[in-house]
Amino acid sequence: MNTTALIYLLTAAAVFGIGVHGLLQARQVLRQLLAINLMGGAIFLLLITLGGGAVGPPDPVPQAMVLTGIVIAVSATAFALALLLRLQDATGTSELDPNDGA
Amino acid sequence: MVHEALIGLVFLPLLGACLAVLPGRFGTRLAIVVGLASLPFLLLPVTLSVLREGAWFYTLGGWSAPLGIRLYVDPLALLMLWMVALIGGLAAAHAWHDFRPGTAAGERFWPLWLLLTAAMNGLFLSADLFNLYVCLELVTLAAIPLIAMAGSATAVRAAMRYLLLALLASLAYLLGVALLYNSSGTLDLYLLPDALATAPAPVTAFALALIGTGLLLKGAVFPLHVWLPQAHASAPGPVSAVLSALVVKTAIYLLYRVGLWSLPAGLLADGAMLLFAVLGAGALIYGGVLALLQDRLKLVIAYSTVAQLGYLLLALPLASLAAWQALTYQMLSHGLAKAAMFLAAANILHAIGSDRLSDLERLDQRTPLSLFALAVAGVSIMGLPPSGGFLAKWLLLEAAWRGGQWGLLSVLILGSLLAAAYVFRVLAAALRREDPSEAEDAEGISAIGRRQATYAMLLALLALVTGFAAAPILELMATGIPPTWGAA
Amino acid sequence: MTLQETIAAVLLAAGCLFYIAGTIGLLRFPDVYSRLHALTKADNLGLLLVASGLAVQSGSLRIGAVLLIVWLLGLLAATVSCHLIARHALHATPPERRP
Amino acid sequence: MIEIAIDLIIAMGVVGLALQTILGASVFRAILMFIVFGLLMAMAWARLHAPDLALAEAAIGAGITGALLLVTWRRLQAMDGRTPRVGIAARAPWLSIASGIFAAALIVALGWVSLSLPAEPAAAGELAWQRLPEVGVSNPVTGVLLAFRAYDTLMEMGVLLAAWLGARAVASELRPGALPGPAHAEVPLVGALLSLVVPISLLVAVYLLQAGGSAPGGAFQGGAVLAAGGVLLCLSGRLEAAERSSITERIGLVLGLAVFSCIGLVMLFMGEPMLAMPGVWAIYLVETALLLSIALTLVLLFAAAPGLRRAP
Repeated sequence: MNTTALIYLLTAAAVFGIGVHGLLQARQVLRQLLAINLMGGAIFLLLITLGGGAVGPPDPVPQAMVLTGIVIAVSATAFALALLLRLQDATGTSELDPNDGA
Repeated sequence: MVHEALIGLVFLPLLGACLAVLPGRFGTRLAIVVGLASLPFLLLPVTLSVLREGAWFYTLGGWSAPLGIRLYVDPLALLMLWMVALIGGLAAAHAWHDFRPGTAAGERFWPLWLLLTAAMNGLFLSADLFNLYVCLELVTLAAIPLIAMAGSATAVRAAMRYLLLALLASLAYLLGVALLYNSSGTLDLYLLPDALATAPAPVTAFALALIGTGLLLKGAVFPLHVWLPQAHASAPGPVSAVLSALVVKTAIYLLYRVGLWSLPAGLLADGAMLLFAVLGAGALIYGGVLALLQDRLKLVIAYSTVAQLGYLLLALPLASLAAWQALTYQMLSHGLAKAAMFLAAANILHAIGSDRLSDLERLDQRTPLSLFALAVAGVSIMGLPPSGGFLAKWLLLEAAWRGGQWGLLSVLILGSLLAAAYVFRVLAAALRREDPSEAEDAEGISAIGRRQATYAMLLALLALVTGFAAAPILELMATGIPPTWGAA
Repeated sequence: MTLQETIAAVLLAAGCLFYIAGTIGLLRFPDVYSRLHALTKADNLGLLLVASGLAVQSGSLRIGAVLLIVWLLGLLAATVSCHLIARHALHATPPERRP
Repeated sequence: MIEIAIDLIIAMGVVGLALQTILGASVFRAILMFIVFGLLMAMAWARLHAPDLALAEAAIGAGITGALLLVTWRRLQAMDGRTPRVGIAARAPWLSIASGIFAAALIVALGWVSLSLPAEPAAAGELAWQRLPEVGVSNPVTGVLLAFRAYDTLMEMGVLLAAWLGARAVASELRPGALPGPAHAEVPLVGALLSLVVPISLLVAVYLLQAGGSAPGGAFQGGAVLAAGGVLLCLSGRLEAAERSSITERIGLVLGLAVFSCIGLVMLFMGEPMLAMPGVWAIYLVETALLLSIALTLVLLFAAAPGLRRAP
């Protein structure tokens, strides 16, 4: 395995784990959304590195998948932020109480 | 002609959504006709072709797999598509009155509804793992605003929780797909088994575990169901109906596709099926007990969904023809019955202003039609003859009996008893008479109330009729048995 | 190493030096205004040096022109954002505490 | 050697910024860290020979997402009247520890699994290179997006449309006056900047679109750059929220999806497979429609409004 690929694969794994941790323990929805976006970024990095980006022009199929993924991520984030504003407006807080509704 | 019909199943609702975004009442009405009313007519030729020639692929853009994306239509996909067309259609008819085209609410509602329909149809047809990810996201992003449109603080909170968990689930799925793509070199579901035969086993196992976890979370399978009850209970009536009858099933459907079509048979598959069965048993009992403890009608129905989804996983280790027929029939009959119950509950909520069980007394006088729909659908949920639910559960029992699975048999019986308990509890509450005076029919007064009650009634009757007219459906399903089970 | 490469290397190194100076200023200076002062002045010059270093290295007039545009746009953005940050900082402090 | 050093610096930066994003003392700080994370990711894409992604990440991942996050944070603050709670409010100490252990285990498993895979193009990717000449563009990413996997791109436009529809549906339920209006004082320099930057963003968008066939670029990157120009116009108060979307805006929102589907359907009824592209001109036509829809949708999402109008 090429060193560049090794570096970025480990980076992707680390960022994914950091995102999972952030998502599980954050209370504010904005922070949870940041964590979800971090996880998405990590998956994209993994896809491109595994696609051979470290040695030459990477596999174009994962590149297209990542481009699609980036647009989906921004769409989901934008809708989540609109819903968050509504949450703040309806409940007076931008957090989700872990104990209600479950 | 049949290719055009297949494409239309996805693209007519999609174009309908575009049309509904444009201003004016006329555009929305046309969009509903083009995007929703057309679906049964498109499905007819497709169904006939599958009956005649069996399952087939359609290659989009002429770029054959593994480079391009294929659509695949087989009996299981057909069943789901018919459910979208019928249940979605009747729920849309119900929604027509609450979200009239031309009103501000209608203008917001219909484009999302049409996109949701297109996304579900796309998902049931797609044969490509990444395309399925895009479809899953479209389903999520179209469904969640519809929940939040109920407007209450509870609904907004439930929508937010659902959204965060659904995004997490999609990411788990996507990570699994990323690993699978690299280890197998293809994204096509049906090329995967061969491609995976040479792939390193730990990678395959890890990737499939990620995909499975994501789908179990999206499918609200116990113990990952926490988001479902509030989300389904607080949404507007027709939205609750499609969420419970169709949207959660998208994840279960994908679980079948990945687990039964793409997974190479072997130790991994056996272990996964056993795990699914355990989770299904947990769902059946936990959901049943919690449904029994709720004091709001819509929450009872929502927890009943958690329980009934358990059946869809419970029989997976049996891997027999009877089990397959039972699973698919449960998919159909639960969809019909649950949609009927949610529509009836919405009518009751609308007519008497509350869905607390303590407020439900004398419903036989106040909302007779909706109560009748609720009761008939309840018969199917409990699994009493002569309903579709009975047939599904009977087939399951028979399969478990033949397979000598006594544990499974007892769980099935316990699940049915719990279902009977919570349905009877609702009916008992609805038939109470604390005040001897006559109450007036709150539902029959308005034409809209009558019509909305009819849609619930129609769905409930369909759930009942599927108990009689089962033979052709079961035969069709038998031809679509997953390849890993066909050998068994 | 040819003359062209040497000039490019010197320019790039000098540019990096300016960037480092600007960053140290950002980290070490006490208030918003002096930080902005360090950042914009040093970084704009740093960007110019790096851009000209790259232009010399490429030896192509077209790339040089593109790099010039990059520098001009960077300059424009830095000017306006610096102005806005300073303005915001000024409005955020009460009049008696303004420098 | 020096390349490895650069990779290491980028990787450490990416991981450090990700940590800062989830641990940042305030939400505002966390958002800033995330934006810088996006910029550094763009550098990682450049190092990984994926310039298309570097452009998209900088413009969409860091730029538009960052702007959306910041403006929402500001709106939340204004609605709330107090700053969001400072510090990471853990739910329970044991949960935090458990999630840390879980995340660490996940990192190890994911790292181990991904290292056992070959880091080279897969079978589908090889095919994409081989059959690229049949499409008529030379940028393979554009080929995959607009030909081989055009269906994904089309569905993705549905996702973007759903996001806007969803945002509109929930935003219209807000109490009247809940969203604070913009508070900009007229700054002379900003006008000068806008008169330069907005035309440039249009120019760059058109350039990226036409370059996308043979070089890095395309509808998504171009759309995001154009959207950035629109965001600036909103921020400076040149454009303000309207209560309803105009017919032009509605057409613009669905243009990408509609043109793409219609070309596909026309081909279907001419006896070709669905979504077969009749030529390179069709790819550019579709891309132009996509670019306009993407830019408009992103600007409207930023403004959190059904429509926009010119400020008086």
